[in-house]
Amino acid sequence: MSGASTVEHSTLRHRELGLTDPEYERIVDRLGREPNDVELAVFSLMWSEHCGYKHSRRLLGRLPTEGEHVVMGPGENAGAVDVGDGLAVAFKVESHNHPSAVEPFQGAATGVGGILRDVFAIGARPIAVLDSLRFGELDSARSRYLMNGAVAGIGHYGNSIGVATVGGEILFGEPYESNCLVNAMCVGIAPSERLVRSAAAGVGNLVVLLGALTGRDGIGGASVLASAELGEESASKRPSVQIGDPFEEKKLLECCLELLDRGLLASLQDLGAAGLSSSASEMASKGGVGIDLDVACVPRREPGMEAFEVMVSESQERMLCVVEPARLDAVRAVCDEWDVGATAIGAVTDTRRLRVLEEGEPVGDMPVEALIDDCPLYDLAPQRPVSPVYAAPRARLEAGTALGETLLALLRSENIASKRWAYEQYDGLVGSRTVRRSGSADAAVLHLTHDGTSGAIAVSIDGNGRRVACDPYVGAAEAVLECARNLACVGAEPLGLTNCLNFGNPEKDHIAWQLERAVAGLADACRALGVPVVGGNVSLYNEGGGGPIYPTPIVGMVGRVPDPTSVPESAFVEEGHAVALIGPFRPALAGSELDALRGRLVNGLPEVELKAQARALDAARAAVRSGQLATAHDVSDGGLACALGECCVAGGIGARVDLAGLVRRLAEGGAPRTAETALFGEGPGGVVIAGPGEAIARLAADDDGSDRRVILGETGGDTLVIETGSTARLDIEVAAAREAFERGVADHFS
Amino acid sequence: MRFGVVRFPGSCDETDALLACRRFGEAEIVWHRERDLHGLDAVVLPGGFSYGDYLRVGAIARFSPIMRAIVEFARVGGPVLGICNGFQVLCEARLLPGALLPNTGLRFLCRQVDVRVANADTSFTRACGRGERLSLPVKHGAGRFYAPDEVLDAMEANGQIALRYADGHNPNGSARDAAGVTNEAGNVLGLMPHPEHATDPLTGSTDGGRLFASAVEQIAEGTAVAA
Amino acid sequence: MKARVLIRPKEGILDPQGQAVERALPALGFEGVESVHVGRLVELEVADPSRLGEMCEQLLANPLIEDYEVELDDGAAR
Amino acid sequence: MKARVLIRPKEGILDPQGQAVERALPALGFEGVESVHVGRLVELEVADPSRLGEMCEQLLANPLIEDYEVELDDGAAR
Ligand SMILES: Nc1ncnc2c1ncn2[C@@H]1O[C@H](COP(=O)(O)OP(=O)(O)O)[C@@H](O)[C@H]1O
Ligand SMILES: [Mg+2]
Repeated sequence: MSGASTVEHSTLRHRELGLTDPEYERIVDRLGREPNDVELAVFSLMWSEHCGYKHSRRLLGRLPTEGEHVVMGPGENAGAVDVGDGLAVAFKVESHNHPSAVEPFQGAATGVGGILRDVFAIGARPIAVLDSLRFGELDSARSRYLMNGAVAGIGHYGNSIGVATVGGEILFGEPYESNCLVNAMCVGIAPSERLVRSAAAGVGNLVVLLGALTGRDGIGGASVLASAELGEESASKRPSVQIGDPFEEKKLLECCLELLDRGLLASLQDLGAAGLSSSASEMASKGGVGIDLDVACVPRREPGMEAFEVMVSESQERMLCVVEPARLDAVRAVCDEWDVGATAIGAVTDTRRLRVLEEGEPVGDMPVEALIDDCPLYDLAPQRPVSPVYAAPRARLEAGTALGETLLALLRSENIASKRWAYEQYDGLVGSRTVRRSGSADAAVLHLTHDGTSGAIAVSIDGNGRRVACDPYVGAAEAVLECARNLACVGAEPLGLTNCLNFGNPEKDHIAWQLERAVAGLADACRALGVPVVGGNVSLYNEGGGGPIYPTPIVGMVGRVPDPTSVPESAFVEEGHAVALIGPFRPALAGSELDALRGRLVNGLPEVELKAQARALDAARAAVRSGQLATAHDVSDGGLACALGECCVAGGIGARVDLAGLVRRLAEGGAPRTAETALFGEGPGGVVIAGPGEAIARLAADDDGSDRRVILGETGGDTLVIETGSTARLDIEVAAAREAFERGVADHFS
Repeated sequence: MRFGVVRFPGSCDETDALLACRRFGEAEIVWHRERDLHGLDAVVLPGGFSYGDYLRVGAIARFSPIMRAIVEFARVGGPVLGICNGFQVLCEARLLPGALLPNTGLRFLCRQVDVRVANADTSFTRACGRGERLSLPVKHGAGRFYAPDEVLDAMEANGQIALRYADGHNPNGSARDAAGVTNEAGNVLGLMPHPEHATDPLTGSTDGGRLFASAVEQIAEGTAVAA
Repeated sequence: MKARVLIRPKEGILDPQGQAVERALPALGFEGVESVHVGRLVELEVADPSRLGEMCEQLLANPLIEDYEVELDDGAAR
Repeated sequence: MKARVLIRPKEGILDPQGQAVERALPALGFEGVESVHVGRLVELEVADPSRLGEMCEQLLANPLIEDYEVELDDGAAR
């Protein structure tokens, strides 16, 4: 082959691998020569959006990351916060959207496997998984297929590995039809001093690969699957589907934790996107060292793999660790006991280069700095869209429907209806920590220690892409508020936040605008609440054939519950309890579920007053922590009527409440259709509480005169009756509400 | 009283079982590669996915080295409790009759169910009243108990279907609503519901404690042998 | 020697997987399908095929609920 | 007509089941076993066997990760 054609050949190759011409030139410049195939493969993955955060890193810098409880912030495999008693809680959310759109069961399963590894990579034992899913509407067979597979896949992995799946959320919308979202969050626990970092250290130490054999899984996955829009041709990219093996990971998890317990590892890092390439270069970069790897030493599942394939393989259930040579035998002994593979495949050097060898012969040699720090970063060109980005949802409910019927329609609608069909497929109990889980409270509550002496933590994951589509800044801020409100409903104070930014193609200026506004909303809300961002993940290019997904920032939080014995439920638990609304709740129909059911999608949401919201959260948390409440449930999708309906259904008890006061205030504010707005309007800030009359009266008397605490009525009977003043009243049987709520999603799968 | 909880590769609920046992006595983990039970008074095979439950639930674990000792322990009357995957392993090891098949709904199901105590004379139900209702969680994908009709008849006649799902609570299509079954002697109980997840009022009911208390009672009376 | 073990649910035992497939087919436009049963296929290379029967009885199949059939490479059923 | 569909993990795709069985066998006293793969077996009666391929593609197998082979009653592979 002549020299000229070699250049041409590689020029084509870099484009196929997703690198632009200037990026390729930059690689040539950093290397001082043309890269060979191995180097090109490694660079193309390290400089992909997925690994390099080319379009988002600058934006992420705006998120607040400091806080008194932060033990590990962004930059490590997972973030961690101090929860007292020498314990740290590690957590992170990550997306597996594109693999799940191709093969939902395996995509979701390996998504869970991946996020678990991130958590035990820092030495924490995973104790909980949460999932946040988005699909197209359920009357589409494809959406049902994707949801069926994704839910089964999450259950398969989490159940089999013995980590409780305790919470999550599932929402539906047409823009997710061809590009579903599968985000998984893992929460782990460790003694603070046991947490490990991934920085490679100790020149001369061995680099040891743990776990599964290496095959051709996901070759091209990170660059092709995760960083290019899924189009018609995605079918041809399918052979690279990764299969999860939770049994292998269970052994790997126990083995790694035992290795750390015995102090046998100098550092540990999971293998995720881009496999060995990214884990080795990240370990080297953080440690300021170099790493030599011999691909011939890597145990293979398939014959004939090339060096570059070994370097970029995304075979699951593998970890990379650094071990002092004298400890190798001890490491091997532990691995043997767990039947986990352990192979020394390289060494830490002082060269600051990632050198790839094959049977001792160099086949690639790259400066670590070039791989990690020289990845090009792009500024976005945000531009507010001039015309609507999304079509209005299909109308399913006529205006003028009676109030009772409207409430039933909302309870039955797939976004609001019970997700029991899904969460019953998840083991929510294993680990014996679960005090509250899906369906029993707004946030999951988990014991920190089994003797109960260290209190508990609460975890929740939230986001509402449709509202973010209406208003990226407000919608994203609302996601933070909702997550914090869910925590407040179980008495928890947020200690840290993780997030996953699921967006379309950031190279389009209106998507860039969504992204920028959403990050601003996240950042401002986090600052207002004093919650640091300790980690997260970005998933861009979520555009199927039908255009971009709704901009979907997902927020996960961990908070501390000092006393898990007095956590209220999201159900009415006794007849004759007083029902009240607390918080600065100003409902509006714009952007609500009811609006969506009626086929409307507005542009812009009412402004959120973050300071008042922060105060309201403090008040709600204090009320719950008083130990007097039997019920606490936040007002979210479907408004106050749905919140009340859900409390009735969950407890099998009716209620009689009067919203005339709220209706009057709305009328004074000039709102149209006030009864409907009071019942079904949405907005942050509201929490429904119930408990013994005296206790609720005392709480209400504490009111400082604003609209923060209003007694609405009383529980009892088998109907939910809501008065709205002179005009109209809502009156439905709890049994009918239950039927609508329980069947709305489940019926699609029977 | 010393309970031993076996840990196979892929066991998930062994710590849970250990915690539950410790509410009633001493308890320790027994690694599957052990060959001796070292004088334990009772053995628990916990829930989970031993060996990934690949091939067929419980099929591979029954060949673990420790199983030989457990078979012998059971043969001489030692109390053996198999929970969920442990139940599946006991069936595969032929310590219990029958087999566990995929749920009729073909999905993994995690929910609270009621079971009734049909036989209160076994090593693990003697602290219960006959007919007593217990609220216990199930969480499994393959919990449909099956045995041929004539075997089921014999089991019923012999009181071997010790626990039954209450009406409307059978989550998996088990024959005769069998939730828990024993061997002929009544010292080996396998059940799909998880008593170990029902011993702490904060995380569920406490009804499951009755099973562990039963074993303690039996050992205290000295009616069972030690390994 | 290469061997193939076909494992199927014993007759008379409820096979919900088979039923689910049977129910799903008409919805996809496939009519005229009956008696669907779903079992397992185990393929392996074995040095001593004489032990396959034992292996099936003890591990690969559960004779209480499953029937099995061993086929050696030459296609002959045993 | 009776038909039998053999479904197995595609070559190169991880087969955790086969791997687990293979790794477990020696410890169970079965030596000399290699290349174990676990797949599914679907047996059915079908009026129009010409549509079996389509059926496999759409429902019985997952063509992304599985290969399938159809055998009709006469034993002929198709
Ligand atoms: N949206 C975000 N907010 C905060 N931190 C983020 C975000 N996205 C990514 N990060 C941080 O960037 C780092 C790299 O993330 P990622 O590539 O997902 O890690 P991994 O390779 O471990 O999967 C992590 O420390 C992660 O916490
Ligand atoms: Mg990582």
